[in-house]
Amino acid sequence: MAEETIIKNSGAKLAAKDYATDQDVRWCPGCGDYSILKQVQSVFAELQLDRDETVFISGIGCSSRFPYYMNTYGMHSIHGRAPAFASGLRSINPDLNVWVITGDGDSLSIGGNHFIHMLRRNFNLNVLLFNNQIYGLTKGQYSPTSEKGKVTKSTPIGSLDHPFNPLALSLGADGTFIARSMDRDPKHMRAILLRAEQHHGTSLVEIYQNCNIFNDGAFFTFTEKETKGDTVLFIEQGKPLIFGANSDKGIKLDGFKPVIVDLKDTSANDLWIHDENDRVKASILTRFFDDPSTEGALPRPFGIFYVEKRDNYEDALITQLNKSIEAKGHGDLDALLRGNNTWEIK
Amino acid sequence: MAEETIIKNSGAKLAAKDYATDQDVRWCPGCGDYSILKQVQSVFAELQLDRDETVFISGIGCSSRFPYYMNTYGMHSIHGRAPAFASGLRSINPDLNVWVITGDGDSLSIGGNHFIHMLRRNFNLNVLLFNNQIYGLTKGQYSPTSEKGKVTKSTPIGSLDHPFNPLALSLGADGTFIARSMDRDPKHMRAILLRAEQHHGTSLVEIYQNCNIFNDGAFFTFTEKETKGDTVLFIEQGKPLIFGANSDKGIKLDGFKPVIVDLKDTSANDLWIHDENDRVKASILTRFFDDPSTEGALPRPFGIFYVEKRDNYEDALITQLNKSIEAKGHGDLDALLRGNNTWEIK
Amino acid sequence: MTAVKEIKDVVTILFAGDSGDGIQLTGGQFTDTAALLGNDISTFPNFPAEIRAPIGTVAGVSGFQLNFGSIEIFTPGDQCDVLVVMNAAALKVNLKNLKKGGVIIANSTGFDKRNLRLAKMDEEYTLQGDKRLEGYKVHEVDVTKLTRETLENSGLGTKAVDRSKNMFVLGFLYWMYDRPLDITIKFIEGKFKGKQDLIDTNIMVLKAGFHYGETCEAFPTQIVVKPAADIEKGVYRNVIGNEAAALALISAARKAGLQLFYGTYPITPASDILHTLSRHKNYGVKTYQAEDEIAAICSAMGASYGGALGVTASSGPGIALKGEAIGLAVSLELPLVIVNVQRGGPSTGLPTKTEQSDLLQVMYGRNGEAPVPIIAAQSPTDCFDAAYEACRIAIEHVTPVFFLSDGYIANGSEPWKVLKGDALPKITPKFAAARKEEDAPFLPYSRDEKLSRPWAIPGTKGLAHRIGGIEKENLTGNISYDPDNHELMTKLRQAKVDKIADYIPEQKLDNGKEGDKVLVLSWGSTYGVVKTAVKELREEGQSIAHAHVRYMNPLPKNLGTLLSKFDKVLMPEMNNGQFVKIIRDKFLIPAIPYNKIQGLPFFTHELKEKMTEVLNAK
Amino acid sequence: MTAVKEIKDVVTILFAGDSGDGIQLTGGQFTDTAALLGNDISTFPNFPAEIRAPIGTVAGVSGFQLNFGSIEIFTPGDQCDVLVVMNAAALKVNLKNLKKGGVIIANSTGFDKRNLRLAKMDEEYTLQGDKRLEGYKVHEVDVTKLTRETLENSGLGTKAVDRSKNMFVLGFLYWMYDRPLDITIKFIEGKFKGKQDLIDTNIMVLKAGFHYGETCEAFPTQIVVKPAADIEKGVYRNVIGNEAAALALISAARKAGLQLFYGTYPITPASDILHTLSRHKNYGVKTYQAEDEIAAICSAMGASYGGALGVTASSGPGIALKGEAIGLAVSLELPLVIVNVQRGGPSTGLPTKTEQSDLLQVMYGRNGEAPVPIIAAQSPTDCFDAAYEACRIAIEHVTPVFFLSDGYIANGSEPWKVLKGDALPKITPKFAAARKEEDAPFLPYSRDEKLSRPWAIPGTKGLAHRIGGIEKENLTGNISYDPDNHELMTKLRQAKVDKIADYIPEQKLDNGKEGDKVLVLSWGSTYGVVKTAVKELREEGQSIAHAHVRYMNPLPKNLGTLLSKFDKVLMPEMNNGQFVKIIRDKFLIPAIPYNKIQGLPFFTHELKEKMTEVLNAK
Ligand SMILES: Cc1ncc(C[n+]2csc(CCOP(=O)(O)OP(=O)(O)O)c2C)c(N)n1
Ligand SMILES: Cc1ncc(C[n+]2csc(CCOP(=O)(O)OP(=O)(O)O)c2C)c(N)n1
Ligand code: SF4
Ligand code: SF4
Ligand SMILES: [Mg+2]
Ligand SMILES: [Mg+2]
Repeated sequence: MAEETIIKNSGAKLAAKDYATDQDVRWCPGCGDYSILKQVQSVFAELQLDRDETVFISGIGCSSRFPYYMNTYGMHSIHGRAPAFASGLRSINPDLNVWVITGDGDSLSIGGNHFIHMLRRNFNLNVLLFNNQIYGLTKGQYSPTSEKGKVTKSTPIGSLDHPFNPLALSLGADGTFIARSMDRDPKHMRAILLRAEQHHGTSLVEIYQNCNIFNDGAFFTFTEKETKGDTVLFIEQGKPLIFGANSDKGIKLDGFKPVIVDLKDTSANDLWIHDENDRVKASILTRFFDDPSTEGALPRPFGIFYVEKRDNYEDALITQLNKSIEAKGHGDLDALLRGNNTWEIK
Repeated sequence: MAEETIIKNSGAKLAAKDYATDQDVRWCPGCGDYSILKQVQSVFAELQLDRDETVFISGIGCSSRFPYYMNTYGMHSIHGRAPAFASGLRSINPDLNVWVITGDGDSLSIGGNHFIHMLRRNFNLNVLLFNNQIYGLTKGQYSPTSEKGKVTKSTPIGSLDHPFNPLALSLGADGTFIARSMDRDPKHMRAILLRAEQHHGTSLVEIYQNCNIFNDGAFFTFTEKETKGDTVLFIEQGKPLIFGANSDKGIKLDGFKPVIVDLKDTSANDLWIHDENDRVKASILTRFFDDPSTEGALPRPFGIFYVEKRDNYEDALITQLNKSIEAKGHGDLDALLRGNNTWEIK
Repeated sequence: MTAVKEIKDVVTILFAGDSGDGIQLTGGQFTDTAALLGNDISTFPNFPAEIRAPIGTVAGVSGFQLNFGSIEIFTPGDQCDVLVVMNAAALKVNLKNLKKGGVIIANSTGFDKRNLRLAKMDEEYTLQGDKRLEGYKVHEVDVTKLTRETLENSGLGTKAVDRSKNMFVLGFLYWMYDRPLDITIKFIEGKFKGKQDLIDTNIMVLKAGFHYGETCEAFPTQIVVKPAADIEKGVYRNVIGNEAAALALISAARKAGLQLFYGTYPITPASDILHTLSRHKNYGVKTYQAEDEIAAICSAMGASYGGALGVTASSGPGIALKGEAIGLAVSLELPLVIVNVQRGGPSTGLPTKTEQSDLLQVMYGRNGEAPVPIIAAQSPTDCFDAAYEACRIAIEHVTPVFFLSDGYIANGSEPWKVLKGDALPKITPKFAAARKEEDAPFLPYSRDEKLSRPWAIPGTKGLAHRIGGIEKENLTGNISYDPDNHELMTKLRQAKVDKIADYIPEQKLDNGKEGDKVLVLSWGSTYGVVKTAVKELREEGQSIAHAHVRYMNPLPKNLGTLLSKFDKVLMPEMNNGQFVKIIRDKFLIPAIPYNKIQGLPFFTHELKEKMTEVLNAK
Repeated sequence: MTAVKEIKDVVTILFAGDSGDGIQLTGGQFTDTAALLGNDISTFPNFPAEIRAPIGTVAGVSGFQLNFGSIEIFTPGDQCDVLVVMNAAALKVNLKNLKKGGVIIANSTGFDKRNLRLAKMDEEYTLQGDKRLEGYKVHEVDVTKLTRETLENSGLGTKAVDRSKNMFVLGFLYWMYDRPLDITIKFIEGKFKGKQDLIDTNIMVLKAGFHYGETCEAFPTQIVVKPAADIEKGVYRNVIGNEAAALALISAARKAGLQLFYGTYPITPASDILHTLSRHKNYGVKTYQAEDEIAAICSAMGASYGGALGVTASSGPGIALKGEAIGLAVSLELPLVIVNVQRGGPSTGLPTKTEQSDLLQVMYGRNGEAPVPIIAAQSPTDCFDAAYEACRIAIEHVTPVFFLSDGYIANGSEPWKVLKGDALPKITPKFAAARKEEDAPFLPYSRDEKLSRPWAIPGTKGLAHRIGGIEKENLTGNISYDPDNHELMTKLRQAKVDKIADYIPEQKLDNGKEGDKVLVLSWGSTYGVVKTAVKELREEGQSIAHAHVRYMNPLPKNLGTLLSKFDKVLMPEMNNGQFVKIIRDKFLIPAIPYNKIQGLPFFTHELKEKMTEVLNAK
């Protein structure tokens, strides 16, 4: 696709900034959204994706302002419904490269139903879920990913709901590409975005994103140098699960139970080898979801948890339609209007 | 609770029929819904549940007519929203015994979002999901649980969507009680209903239900004597996974991969022992979801897949409220109206 | 025995029985035969809400009313001449629908103890003993027994045998009304293709019914209804309203050179449009059964955004759910057709019954100032024209449009003169052309003489742009919070809808003339019955006229002037008075509402009574 | 230097600056001080849509307008006397809001090159060089520099120092308007409790600003606005509209002896009600942040069904989503309060701006015939009374009720005479009593003199019954498809809502008298400004009267008669004409719409112009 695109763009190579619009970016200074925008623009430049063949569709939220900043086609729709718009669009034009941009409230609160149905139908979309564990745009209420006990504008003495585990939910909804990245690690994000763009099906990328106004530092244990080493587990296909500031710790499976081992005592060969095609392993990995401050907490995995090849809806739709035309012939309008039973009045 | 109820009912013991209303039951003759109704009434009689302390809430669908036939309080609400009504009701009166009745379309199509949020919040509800893999009330369109390729009124040349695996989805949504039963095995249903009623949290019971008008026989491989033996796996806590017409087959785990073994070759001790408190095992079990007609298909499990103890929302709500009253005193209306900053005009 | 033949202009038959009795099929066959013989016809099926309510109960009664004649017909008839009842419950429910002195044909077995009990009637009841039936012509026919006897040696089980008893009734009625059997025989052959035993037995029973008529002494007279003389010459077919709407959508997309994308969620009585469309994939139709109504409309908007004709459909409760998204469609200004097949409300209401009670919802049921054009169909065949027109306006004016139908015309059928695709009006989408870098910047919210904006579809070179639901700057479409811009855009969106009035026909009188004393102003599915009532009153010499509105928003430009030509305006509606609110507001005339809210269409006699009352009032 | 003191009746100040400049807080403090000194006040905060738009840009400008006086005040004022601007963008946006010849107080550092660039202004711009400012009194104060100098030795970082510059401005204005500092000092002590350094520095800066006023030669005159004489004696507090609504909900539940359950989903500008309620759990308030608006209303209905006061709230788009469920509420006939804090539409529209454009949505935005009573608040304090009244009607008439507010009054504030709980009207829920087996069967759809049905809550002995959204049989509530029953129930539901007219006050004139030439008929948040305009015109001798409607459905019984007493009826609305449609329909009078659709309230002068035009027209 990249090559063809360059030709379409009449040979002129596009830089990241060519994917930016002339609109002022209106996120709060310091918001994690900026870095995600930048990475997406870079990846677009890297792949030389065609601006006129690309559509960004979002719901409502700070994150959902994203399409205004991409010099492509874009639709800022209504709260939670971006997947539904994308499904119709892909169904009638599968040549378009469609990206869905959504927040944790947008996708998992009001939009939860469309989210899970999109995953099971496996439309070919790249979905970036900006998870900041808060409602940013409405000025700081807790979200379905906020930890229990969260103090926010709407929960001044602490929230009561058990939060979703977005990746476990996605796996339960039969998602075919499930990944996690973070705003503060551009390199990692780049790698994940490239893979997401390759996947033919719904590529779900959860991105931990700092809302420095209403939920500052929610992910700092995972994103800041001081703590990251011991709390983050980068998972890579075919590689053993190793982490730690000095890459000195690993994960082994004791039956179904993942345990942290010291690499001084255990050889890397005995560690859990990441296999992104193994759904059971992926489901255990998604459950590495401990509060990092608890004693013996498992590290939080980042990377691609699970990939599966499965027909996507729009391809099946088009195949069925073509088969139907093959079988019955391209519908004749007059025949349709005439129907099967006529009579004549003379 | 049972004992107290009997007293409330002034000592008169209620029979199953005392839980029936005077309204004509209007399902199609032969519909699987009848047997579920009967079992629920029997279980109510068995536990002597108080009619006036019980509320059945349903959405819309054939199955959702259920409340009209239970001589308790009941609300036949709108399509897909029963969990939301139930959440409000439980929040303001946690003494009520609330049952949610829903269909596969009601709960997993239009109601999917409320369904997953109910599970994560873990309201104390008994949820009976009548899965007939079809929209009955609207006369036979495919549903989110219909197998791919299903020929229905709305898909005359076959459906295209990959169906949900309802129990995998429920587990992904952090459900705390996940079970499956079937309309044609009253004994099994009774056992599951009793456990569901005991569980303090959202008890999700998927019931395979035959719609003999629009999807007749969808589950016959699992429900009819001729085939049941080899296709159904009844799972029981602490027991090995054994099945087969002559109980001659078992399930073993090869790594994470469940395999069918012949009990002639393998001892029951080496089989997978069912542990309903193990989420990883439960998640593998929910994935026993093969088309039973495929070669080497795993049997379909029935029983309680997973149980977890977790706070439910309404208890936490009430605790928080009480704590707040303890801390600040029972709110004084005059103080509220006065606020913190006043001045006097003389 | 050769029967005497009596000639009649018009006959109304009501078939009624248990939902399992094949009533709809029997009615449908009689309809087809009548149509093929050149009668004018109109039908009204009336189902129970349950899929299969318990057999034999009042709740389970299904009805099919057919009006056919040698004169022009606009309604399924008020009360029927002949009431066919397959069981006691059917009589209990429908006796009130039979004309005084009419004929009852009753299936004896349907009045046995079991059936009487199920119908909650006295077990000792007999037709002969029923005082209320005095003055009616009651014919008991033991259909069940006769059918069984006919198929005694067929080898079929009793269940299968009993299932064909409707063919006996049909054959009998064919005899009564002097109709040939061949059309139904052809139908049977098609339906049971490959199952020769069923073909044979059904035909046997059909013929047995016919012969029973010939032989039985009870009916010395056959009734003849000649082909309708006034019907335009040509080739005809029968069409059900929902089917007609589906055909219109396919045709409009075809004529506009667009893909048709139909995003919907099943709901009675709209689902049959989905069912029809899904059988026409080879016409390039993409149907999408979404997870709910919101996803349905949003998927259709996604398709429209991509350059297809996006259509979504539902009935009242589902339309309510779409309100927020319709607001977005207004703001985005994209073509979109929203079909509302109305049913009885509020809430779940009366799902299988008809009502016109969503007019105000479709007019106003969204936040903010969000005007949407509305077109209402007036009959089953008009579902084609009105839906086609809705598509035309949506595409050419680049706007969401409501197409309003209701359960009555959606399920009813009429003969329809076969159209050629060439005869359909052209539809021209207004796609924005690709641009080169040196071209002036693209302005997605610039407007043409219709005040509509260009349809700029993704994939077009040089048109990359962003749209959304926040207020947009005029021309550029960028987000704008500017106060004056908001006022301007609000007025532009309204003006664009108002402007459609320049592109639609003026309001005409359907009957009568300016200066008549009373104008009856109707809309939607009441057309046929209002037309009939006015026609009859005019024939009686009354000064009454009739105008029927199909363009509900914007209203035809001349409507106000037209209304001012009459002393009184009477507005019958199957709701508690909705269009009348709009008319009174717009034109400040004391239009008189007349309402029926029974989930049922008006009867001609009800209307005539009301009209007479208004005519006679000072 | 002792300044001369000048006495004024009323002063309007507009504070404007970057969202990060603490504008709302500054305005709020000045308001509190003015209130405590006994001025009458009215405020209007005006936020940008972004959380933190890029600093210094036009998009990031936040404003707070305050009108205070020794006379009665009903609006935040049209244009201001004093415009305080913290940066160039703030001046750019707000110059048009300053009276000709008014005072500008500008922060010099806010006009440096960086800020000019951010405001997209010429980098060479100077206030002195700006021709447009001729005739204004411009005072540059280098607030940033002065603040930094004040805190030179405080040890605080620059960021923290700069954050307190709003205190300098506040101190300066306190001097200008001869106000004491103690109220704000108390506030600072509370806000920074435990952080003594911040308390000290903020107070230092506040005082520095005050002293700067004293010392600086530029302002020889202090302006004195005396306490308002006409204000009723008593204890007052300040209250914001949304806060008042929240207090009303708690109070109504308390007075009715019910739990309050508030099920909602956040949306601007309704969320603050949730925020306020969630701080009052010790009043037995249960707040529930649902997954979406549909779950929110359904959870509230579940709570109502269980015997609590169920309330749900949203703004336009969310209300649209609730339409289907509201239909069920109508059908179930349960108490429910639906709060709609309106904002600019359609679709996402102008989320932080105000509009009255949901009236028709709340009136008609549901399928079927589904009437719902509607009550609209007229001012921030009236949000209390109107919301309380909505609760009363919901509970006593056992019905869903809409409470309409809008962004303007929801965020605006007013002094409010402190109420005692005892003074609030009683609210009596109509719970059905428990029954014994030998009692007559319970009839959930029987009705009392209000035509309302009993509230039969689960857990009550002997009342087990089933309700739902399908049409119900009169009295029993069982499912019924009977045509006549449906008509009866539809009419009963309507009659029940209409009946409320017997339990609400008759419509009164707010000003003027019957027989005046023009009646201005307003509703909702336009109250204050219409009142002011009419008052001024009457003072000028014009024959103009004013009536303000709060009961939008049903309308007061005497409204039609009242309207007929005037030659002309003028209806100003912040929409494209909605209430005017209802009035024209009901009373067939040529009411004249006057509309502003700018996301902003009317100005007095705009209204006076229009009123004068109508007065002068033939
Ligand atoms: C129908 C509807 N309901 C509510 C809102 C208000 N709203 C806007 S964004 C939002 C949530 C934002 O949270 P999230 O999706 O996490 O995005 P973020 O701002 O954190 O990026 C809400 C509740 C709306 N715009 N529309
Ligand atoms: C808002 C809304 N949309 C659609 C419908 C139509 N409808 C009623 S039931 C139903 C689906 C029924 O399927 P399911 O939940 O599986 O129940 P079943 O009838 O199979 O028991 C649908 C689509 C409705 N009543 N309301
Ligand atoms: S509120 Fe939070 S998420 Fe929104 S723009 Fe600001 S920092 Fe980013
Ligand atoms: S349609 Fe199917 S699910 Fe519905 S009542 Fe009939 S058999 Fe049961
Ligand atoms: Mg968020
Ligand atoms: Mg179903």
